[in-house]
Parts: sequence; structure tokens; C-alpha cells
Amino acid sequence: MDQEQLSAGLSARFPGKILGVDTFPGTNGRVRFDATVASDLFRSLRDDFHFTHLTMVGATDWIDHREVFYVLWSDADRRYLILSTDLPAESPVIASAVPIWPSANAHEREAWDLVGVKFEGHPDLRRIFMPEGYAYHPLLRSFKIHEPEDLEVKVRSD
Amino acid sequence: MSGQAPETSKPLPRTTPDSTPAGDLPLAVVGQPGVPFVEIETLRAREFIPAAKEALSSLLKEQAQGKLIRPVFNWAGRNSLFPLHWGLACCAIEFAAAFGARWDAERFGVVPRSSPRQCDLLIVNGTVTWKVAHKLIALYEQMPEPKWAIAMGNCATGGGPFRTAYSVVPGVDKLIPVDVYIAGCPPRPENMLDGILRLEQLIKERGE
Amino acid sequence: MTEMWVNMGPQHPMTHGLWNLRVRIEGEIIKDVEPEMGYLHRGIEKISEDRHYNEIITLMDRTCYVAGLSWEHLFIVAAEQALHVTPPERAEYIRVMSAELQRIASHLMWYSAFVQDLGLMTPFLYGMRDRDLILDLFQSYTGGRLTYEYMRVGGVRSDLPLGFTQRCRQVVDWLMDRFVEYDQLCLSSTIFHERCDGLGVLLEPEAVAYGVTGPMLRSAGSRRDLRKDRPYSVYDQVQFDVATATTADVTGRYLVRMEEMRQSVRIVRQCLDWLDDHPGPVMADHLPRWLGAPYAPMGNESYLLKRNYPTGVGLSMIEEPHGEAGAYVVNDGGEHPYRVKFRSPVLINIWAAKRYLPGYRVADIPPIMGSVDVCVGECDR
Amino acid sequence: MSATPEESPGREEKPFLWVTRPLATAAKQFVKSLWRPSTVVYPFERLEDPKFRGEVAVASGKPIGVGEIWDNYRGVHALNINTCISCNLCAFSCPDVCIEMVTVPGGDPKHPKKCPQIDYGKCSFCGFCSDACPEGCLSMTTRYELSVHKREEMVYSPARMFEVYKSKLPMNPIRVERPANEDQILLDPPICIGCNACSRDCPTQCITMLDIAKPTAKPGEKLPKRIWKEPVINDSDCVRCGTCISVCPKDCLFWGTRQ
Amino acid sequence: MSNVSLYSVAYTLSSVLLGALAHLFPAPIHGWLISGTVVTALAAVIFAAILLLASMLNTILLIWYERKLLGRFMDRRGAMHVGYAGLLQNFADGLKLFRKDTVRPGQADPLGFWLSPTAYMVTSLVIFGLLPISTGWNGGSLPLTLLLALVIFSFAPLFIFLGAWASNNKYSLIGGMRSAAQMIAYEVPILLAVVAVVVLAGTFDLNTIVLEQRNYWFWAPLFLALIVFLTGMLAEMERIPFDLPEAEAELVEGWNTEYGGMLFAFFMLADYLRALVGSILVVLLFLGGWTLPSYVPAALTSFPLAGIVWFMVKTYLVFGLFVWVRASLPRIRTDQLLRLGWMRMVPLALLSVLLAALVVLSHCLPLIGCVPSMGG
Repeated sequence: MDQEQLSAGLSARFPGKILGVDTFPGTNGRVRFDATVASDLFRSLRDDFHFTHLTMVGATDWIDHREVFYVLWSDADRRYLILSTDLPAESPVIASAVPIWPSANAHEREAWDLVGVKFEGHPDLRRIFMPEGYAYHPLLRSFKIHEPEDLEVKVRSD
Repeated sequence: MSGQAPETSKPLPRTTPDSTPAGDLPLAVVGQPGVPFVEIETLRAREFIPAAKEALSSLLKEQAQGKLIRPVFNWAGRNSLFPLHWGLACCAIEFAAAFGARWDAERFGVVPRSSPRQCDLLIVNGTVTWKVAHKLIALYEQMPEPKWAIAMGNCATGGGPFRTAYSVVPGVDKLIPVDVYIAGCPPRPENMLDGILRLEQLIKERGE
Repeated sequence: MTEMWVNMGPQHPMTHGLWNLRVRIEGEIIKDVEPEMGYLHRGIEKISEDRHYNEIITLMDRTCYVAGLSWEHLFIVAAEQALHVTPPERAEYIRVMSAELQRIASHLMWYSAFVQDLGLMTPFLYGMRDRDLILDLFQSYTGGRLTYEYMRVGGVRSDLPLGFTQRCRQVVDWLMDRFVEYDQLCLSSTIFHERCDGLGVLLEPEAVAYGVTGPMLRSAGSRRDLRKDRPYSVYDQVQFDVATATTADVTGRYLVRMEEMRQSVRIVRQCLDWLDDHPGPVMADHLPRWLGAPYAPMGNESYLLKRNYPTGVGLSMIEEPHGEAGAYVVNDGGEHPYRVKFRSPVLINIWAAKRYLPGYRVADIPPIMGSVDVCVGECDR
Repeated sequence: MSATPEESPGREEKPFLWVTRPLATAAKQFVKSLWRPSTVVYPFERLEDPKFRGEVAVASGKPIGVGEIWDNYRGVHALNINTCISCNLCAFSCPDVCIEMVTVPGGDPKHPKKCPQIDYGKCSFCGFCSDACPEGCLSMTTRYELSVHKREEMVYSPARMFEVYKSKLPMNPIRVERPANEDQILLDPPICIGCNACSRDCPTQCITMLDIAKPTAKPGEKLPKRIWKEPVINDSDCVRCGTCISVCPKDCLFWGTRQ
Repeated sequence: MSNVSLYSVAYTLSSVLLGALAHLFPAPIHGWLISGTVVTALAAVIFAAILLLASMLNTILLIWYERKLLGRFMDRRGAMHVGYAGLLQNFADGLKLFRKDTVRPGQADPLGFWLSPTAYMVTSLVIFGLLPISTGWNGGSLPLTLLLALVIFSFAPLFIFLGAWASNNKYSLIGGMRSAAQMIAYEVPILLAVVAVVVLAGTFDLNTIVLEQRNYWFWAPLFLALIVFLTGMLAEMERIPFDLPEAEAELVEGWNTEYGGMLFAFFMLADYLRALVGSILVVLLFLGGWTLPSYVPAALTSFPLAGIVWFMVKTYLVFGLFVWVRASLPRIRTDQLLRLGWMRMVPLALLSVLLAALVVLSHCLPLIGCVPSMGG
């Protein structure tokens, strides 16, 4: 299945919700979709298009919005597919992919921990790297890294 | 249990700036970008070090006062340093390589033990994050006196390439007293052995 | 006997790094596990946003400290795609050769750690001893033992030294003999089979669903290997077989990794032959000024505005020793990447412990987790 | 469902006491290493010793050689203060920001001579600085012992690195590959005010200020306020350190390729 | 073979010492000091001191021996910089551990925590006193020495379990439970193997068992029993491949996780003492003790203390066998150990008992009816 077929098939199933399919070297393309159909799209991709592996879930903070991208792999085509959707920066919420691909679990926890994207329907959306209760999402552009000299570390009295 | 930080039950004083998120968030929350969210006060390093010194000096007074006995114990102590078997990051691989066939740190009587109760040398071989800082101090406290610590590699010495990151302790000497620093990223096994020999020299000079 | 939770980690001989495995046990039977990560989270993705492309390579070596060159390769492929740079073919061959040598070194490190988990003390030292020879090779052309800083956007740092190919052939020949010895120490021992057969079984459909990759997936009979399925660099020019097993257990993973080392030797030999016959440049002809970190990464504001460099997104997935690693690099036209995201195979492989650990005994945890090949650096990043 | 331990496909019954093969292998190694194990007795022998520099001998019972590869190791820096031109390239290229340019005696008051001071507590030994050094005065040696009692002892001043240089350790002989067509420094002539800053601060003195023709003002037009000189860069001497770009008050110099 | 016995050495030393001391005192005390009772009492003390010293020195030497041997198996050198060839390394370790703080975790049970290492150490020492090293060189020669030694030998898991429970650590507890559980796996085969020896020798007295081996060493007819006994001893000593209670990979240091300082040194020393005792038992039961085969030239057996020398050589060689096994085999699991013990070792041991009986019968076939007189 090449990019055109995929694009046509997806557009037919989700009219108006597929915002575009860009070419991306080495993959089946980069599908931009509307976040409202996320759950159905994932199910359709797995069941109808045989994208059985979910390889990567990540998020990027573009200041005015946040982009969530998924990388899928199809054993039949031996090609990757990139999904990408934009979420508003005020309420970055999208349906979780865990019911469809269990491997999304750790990836989505990581995206929540570092970029602060909420995944609805995730069974256990806790922080994965930072300790529970940490107040920030460090990979947001507004979170500035520092020079250690600025650290207010209480050095031992000795 | 070994490897577990003690539960901090009582709330401890906070020393963070005003921009702390308000409310009764858990202890680890305090802090803002650039300020560690684990307070050193909670780690009891402050009370610990004077107490340790006192214990050490009393020990030496009681047991090894004689001029004959003390050098013997000093010789024994410096020639049988058991490091804690704990791999943190990259330097742990070189730490393991130093115990491999080519360098064989056991030649100097350096045998890694897994339980901190049986160790007298903590080799911090890698990046220490704020999340693991509690455990590091707990492990150091679980080691019986006399004990020493080596900061191996740049991450332990001063944060290394990651010292600008939000989650990394810029230097393990903020948490525990360090006797010898080894530079390198990571240090070669020879460099680590050199650090251990230098520590032996240091123990000899101090006459502990 | 009542149930209890046991914390295995962060300081525990089994973990081989900083992570914590919480285990709920009843007697000696594991009921439930809960892996806890993040003790070595060093914010590499954040630091990368503040560094030049070539300076990120120094971080890559430390991200996965047992497979530094593989991770350099991973990042370089993504960065070159994002920056529209093509390296010369000789550089690609050197990269493939380095990555395969690194695969052998990483698998030897795994072997050492794994047999130590089983209680075998001697092969640990054999593995470390033989790994040192590969590190010596690395040192001869990169200058580092563990952190190489060798690959650059557009090529590699330097060409191979004189006589390198000869020496490398000697070492891999010697290693081929050692692999036989490793098998004698492990596979020929009945106790090894008693300890490892049928442990940590994760069959293929589940492995796919849980996102498990690498030797763990191939031990379940899958033939998925990105070097074959989606050849990057010059993997389509070399001949090798994909190592698989059918048992999906600890022994299967052992067999897959051993066979992979032999196949890597095969690839290394082909690369060495090619490199002997094709001298040439190892660095791209022309690079934008600001791409080279050693070459004065400078410019002022108006220069940055004047420069109009194409933007792009790079995605690379490579077959790293631990599994499939991925890098996603967003180039917004600046000197620094806008966003770098890595996929760590180890994170997912550990994550699936919820699936493959319960039901076994406490004594089985070390061999099972040892067969996963944990590298916490890349797991936590 | 995952298979239970009992029904895994790879399980087969094997005789239990069959352990002779590993015992034999261990015994073989024991006999081999009786005479000479592969250990390097470190403080007394070193891998960089000449006796280990022969062939790559790899088995125990033979010397463990690493071949003629040792010189490439990236260890402590050696600095030749005399040839350092204070171009700042090492400090700029350092990814860990561990190099600080400190003043050393030898410069004139207007242009103090600055040489790198390296904090080994931060240095990651990546070699970017020595790769970047245009004069080859900062290079990495094979010395690796760097353990100290106090954190401050890790900072190596230029004088200390000069001592390392004078100890004649083997230097890193790797030839670093650079792109064949490197970018050059170009001038945006209309903006230039001819202030001489670039020529003054150029560490290699490869910029000369040349007179240019003064245009005649048309009626009603005001000539820009400038000295009628323009920098001309001698490409063969230029080390591409970018000092001129950073001192240029009008940002009229930039990197580019000359068509 | 020399006629000097350990007790005669102690007695001579005692009488010489007391005789010298007695000259300093007036008559009544003088007479009392050189009386038989006092001399005997001091002789007993000196005897115990010599035993303690010898066992401790041997243990420390054994640790050094294992480290060097393991080093060679692993293609490295082992301890070599402290003292000549690292001979003083273990003294340094011991002194250091002696100086270190002994920490008792706050929630540990004091009695059990302190008692278990001491009891572990003491029981191991007691067995050492029971074993004959050469003719006359043993502490007590009872008719049932062998049984007594084995009984005391199998006390250890109880003390391990006590210490593990007392230190209030989950790893320790699991290790202690494993130690107690695996005991039933190896005790039965060991005893059956011993029964085979006893059938052949006809006695439980170790001295006599050694003397019974003057014609042939018992390993030749009882090879199966030797294998079973060696395997059982490995499990008894808790060494790889049967070191489940202190399995380093899953239980940090097993039952001695919480022990540090001198208590840990006690455990360590007692472990090696038990290893020494195990090797000695193998030599006594199967390898002819301090005797050498008759075809060996007399020069090799006639020098003073030759018995002890050959005995130690044999012991160290047997221990080298244990080290060899340690260097090349992985650790097995508790259930597998149980299966091994009951399904392989017990049948083998029974078979060897049968073999022993057959051997005895074959001796007696010409003169039926003299079986009761076979025993010593």
C-alpha cells in the first residue's frame, strides 16, 4: 500500500478530519489529522491498514500549540507512517492509544511527564521520569534550563 | 531494607523562594526551574557529618590509642577497601571494567560488596539525579564508620555535561563528603585505580 | 505465607543500573511487578535543544553508554535527514562497521552482566576481557574508550588509521573462537538450561502489542530487523542473516544475541574489505558554517536572520543492540534543533515486564531481566 | 495469554549432571593463564608502555598488546603558550563550557594575551577544542591520571598545561577531516563604517583596511558617516575564528561562500 | 609416621610452662602447680588454643588460596599487592572489619542478631576439634565422631535462619528461609553416602575409617557416593552452584545483608571454616585421610609430621575442586536443588550403599559367617 492509496483510504473513512498527507522520506507519509477522531483513526489504522506496531509517541511544544506525533510500523508494507496532530496549548488533551496499542503506555506517560499532554483513557497516567509531585513539564519551551552556578544549593556546613 | 531511603515522616522546614507553588503539595514539589526540588535539609547531611566525626574520634580514642595499634589498623583499613557495588551511569561500565581481567582491581584488595553494611568506600560512578539523591545519602549513612567516598567522573564531581539539566545534582559533594575526585568522562579504569591508590595515600597521611 | 512487596533497586545487583523493580511476591512466586524508572533522567532532550547538532553527539555517547556509536549513528541519520546533508559513501561504511563492532561490544557487555546474574562468575571476566579488545580498536580511531565523539553531521571525524583493517580482522577472528568458548560455558551446561529454558516467555503477538523489539522480539520467531526491513546507511550493500529463535524465552534471547554477534563479525569483515579497496573522503564537501561544532559555532543576530536555511524533520529508526531505537529531530532552520525526541527500546522492553515476569519465581528475576539487556542511560535519557 | 513456564516451546528434558563441558573450558583457561594472566599490573606496568605496543596479542600467556594505537587517546590537554594566538576557538567549540580564556603574561596592554584554562571537573574529553585549534597549540595527550583531593585542583591553568606540553607526552596524531569547501567570512559593503575593529582584533592579523573610493554626494543626499576604508580578508591566513564577526559593531561581516 | 600427638604436644607445653612457673612459688603452691590435675587442665586450654589458632590460620590461608585460584580461572591475578603475593590481604580484611562499627539496624532483634553469628562460628569450630588430622591429632575420639560432626554441621541453617529473621530485612528473610528449605534436599543424600562408607568401614569412628582405608581408598568402590557427598557438601557449604541463600543476583547479600563489621567477619570466617571442614571430611571418608598408598616411596611418608602435610595437601586439593566448580557453573534454583537431591542424589546414594554391601559381601564370600568380625 503506497502513500496515495493510504491517503485516499483514510480520507474516505474520515472525511474532513484528515488535514493532509505530506511526503516524508523513507516512510508512507505524514498524516495530519484532527484530534477529535484520534481513537477511531487509531483503530482503523490497526485493523484496516495493518499498522500493528506503535513505535513512538512524542510531543512537541510549538508555544502556540502542541503537536503530538505517532510513528507506526506496518509489517505488511515494511514502512513507517507518521501521524501528527495539533492540540491547543491551553488544553492539550487527546484520546489515549493504550486500548489499541498497549505499547503506548510508557510513551504516553513520558509525553505527559515531559511535555504535559493529557491522554484521556490512559489507565495510569502518572509521571514516569520526574518524581510524583514535580510541578513542571520540563520540555516546554517556557521552562528554561539554568547554569548550575545559579543553583541555590545548601551546601553542608563543613 | 537495604537500598531504601528512610521514610521522612515529619515535615521539614522549607528554604525555597517565594515563587514556590502554594498549597500543601508534597515535599518534593518545592522548587522552581533551576532550583532543586529536593531540600538538602531533609537529607540529614548536616547533623550527620558532625555526629559521624564524633563517633569516629571516640572510636579511635578507645580502640586504637596505642601508637603501635593505630598504624596497624590504618594499614588494614587502607589495604582493604570494599566499595559498594552500585552502578549509576557511564562510569559504572568502566568501574566494572576495572574489576575485569585486564585491570583486576582485586589485586589491591578492592572487592565490591552489594550490601552497604559491609562496605567502606562509596564510589559514586555516574550522574546523580535529584530523584536518587535520597537513596544515595541513605546508602552512605548505612555504611558503618570509618568510610570514604570517591566521586568518579565528571557527573559526580560537578554534574558533567548534564549539569545544566533540571534533574541533575551538580556535584555529589553537595550531598555527601567526598574524599577523592576523579576527573574523566568516564575515567579510564587505570584512572579509577589511581584514584583508589590516592585515597589509600590520603588515609595513610591522615592516620585514621 | 502472606504477600509482600519487595523493592529491587535502585541499588541492587540485579538492576545493572538505576531503576527499581517493585515485586509483589507470595512465597517465592511473583504475583505482580511495577518497574519504576527515572532515576537516571538527565534531561538529554532538553539539553539538546540548547546545543549545536554536532555537540549533541557528545550526549549520544552518554545516552547509551554501552552502545555509544550506535546512538551516534541514530542521531546522525536523523540529523542529516533533517538538515538535507549527504555524507560520502566511505563515511557510511565506516559508520556501519563501527555500529556492528559496537553491537558486538554491547552484546559482550550484556553477556557479562547476564552470566553474573546467573551466578556464573568466570564468563563475566571473559566477556569484559574480550570487550576490551573492541574498545581498543575504537580507541585507535576515535580516541575514546567509551565515549567516542566520532561521527559528525556529514561524515566522520577522521579516517581510519593505517593498518587498522588488519588489526580489526585479527581481533574479530579471535573473537569468533571465543564465542565457541562462551557457548561451551553456558549452552553445554545443564544447569544453564535448567535456569533459563522456558523463563520469561513472551510470544510474538504479545511482544508486538507491547512494543517489544530487538533480540527479545526475534527470539519469539519474528524476523523483524530494521537492517533488513528498512535498510539505512549501507546495510543494503552487505550480506547477513537475521538471527531468530523460536522459544521466546531466556535461552532464545541468548541464542539470538550470540548469533547476532557472529553475523556482526560477518558484516564487519565485508566492510573492512570494502574500506580497503575504496579510499576516499570521509567528510561531506560542503557544510553550512554553523553545523560544525569544532569550527567556531559563531554568528550574530543579523547573520542568523540573513541565513535562510531550509527547515526539515528527520526520523531515523535503527536496529540498536538493545532493539529499535528512534530519533525524531525537528530542524526549524536554527543552529540548534528545535526538538529532539528519542525512542528507547529498553524503556519499552522493561515496561513489558508486567507481562513476562508474573508467575515465575524470585530466583528467576535476574536471568529474565538480564536477558532483556537493560541500559538505563538510554531508558531514562 | 503468555505461556506458563511448563508449556514453553523450548523446554526439553536434559540429563541433570551434564556439567563436564564448562568444567573443561574453565580448566583450559586455568592452564592458559597459569603462566601469565592477561592482567596488566597497573601501577608498575601501563598499557602505553613500549612492551605492549607490539602486535595485537590477545590471549593470556602472551603480552596483551594494544598495538600502535595508544597515541590517539584523548587525555589531558597540552598547551603551547608560545604559539597560542588567543583566537577563542577552543572556548567557543567546547560543548560543556569548561574552557575559560584567562590572561597570561606576554600580550600588550591593549590586546592582552588570553589562553584557555580548562576545568577538568566539567570537561568531557570530547576533543572538540583540539580539533578546532587552528595553530595546533592545544592538543590532547595520553596522560589520564586525574584524581585529586580537592575540587579546585582540577582546574588546569595555561601554565600548568604548558608544563604538560613540556613533558613531551605523545600528542594526539589524528588528522581531523574538515569539509573541503569551508565557509568564508564575507563583507556586506554598504553597511560597513570602516571602524577598524575587525582588523584590530584579528588574532592572525590577516585583515587589512584598504581605502575605497569615496562616492560623491548627490544634491540633497547625506553621505553616511563612515571612514572610507574597508576590510579585506586574506583567506589563506584566516583561521575562521569569527572574532571579527563578533566585534563588528554594524554586523556587516557574515559567513558565506564566495560565488 | 610420627608418634607425636596434638595432646602430647599440649601436655608437654603445659608441664614445661607450669614447671617453670612453679619455681617462683613456695612449696605448697609449687606442689599443687605441678600436680596432674592442673597440668591436665592447662593442657586442655593450650590444646584448644592451638586448635583455634590452627583453624583460623588455615581458614585465612584457604580464603587466600581460593582468591588466587579463582583469579587464575578468570584469567587474572587476584590479590597480590598486600604482603607477598597478597598473603596478608585477608589479615588486612579481618583487622579492618574488626575496627569497623558494628551496626545493628534499629528494628532488628538484638538477641538473635548478636547470637546467630557467634553460634554459627562456635559450632563450626567445634567440628574442627572433632576431626582427626593425623594419628593422634584430634580433639575427641568418640565412637560416633562422624555422626556427631555431621549433626553439628547441619546446625548452621538454623542459626542462619535465626540471624536472617532477626535482622528484619526482606532479603535476609528470604535467604534464611531458602537456607532452611534447602537443608532437606542435601542432608539425606549426604547421610546415605556416609552410610555407604560406614558399611564399608564398619565404624563411625573417623580414625578407624581412615585406618580401614589402608588397602584401598574408599573412593574406588564408592565413586558414586563420592560424587553424591561432594555435591551434598557443596550445598552444605552454600557455595556456587548451591549458594541460593546468599544469591547475590536477586537477594542483595542474602541472609547477611544487614551484617557488617565483626559480625560479617564471623560469618565469612565460619563459612570458610565450614568449607575447610567439608574438604577434610571428603579426605577422611574417601581419600584415605593422612595415609598414602603403599607403593609410594617411604621417603615421602617418613619425615616428621608427614601425615599432617599429606593431609593438608589433600584437603587443599579437594577445596581446589570446589573452587573449580564455583568458577564454571551457574547457580540453580531451590526447587531444582530439591529435585536434584531427591530424584538423583538419593537413588545414587542408595545404589552406592548397595555397592558397599556387595563389596563387603565379596570380601566375606570365602568365609561365610565372619561378617560381624569385619568391623574394626
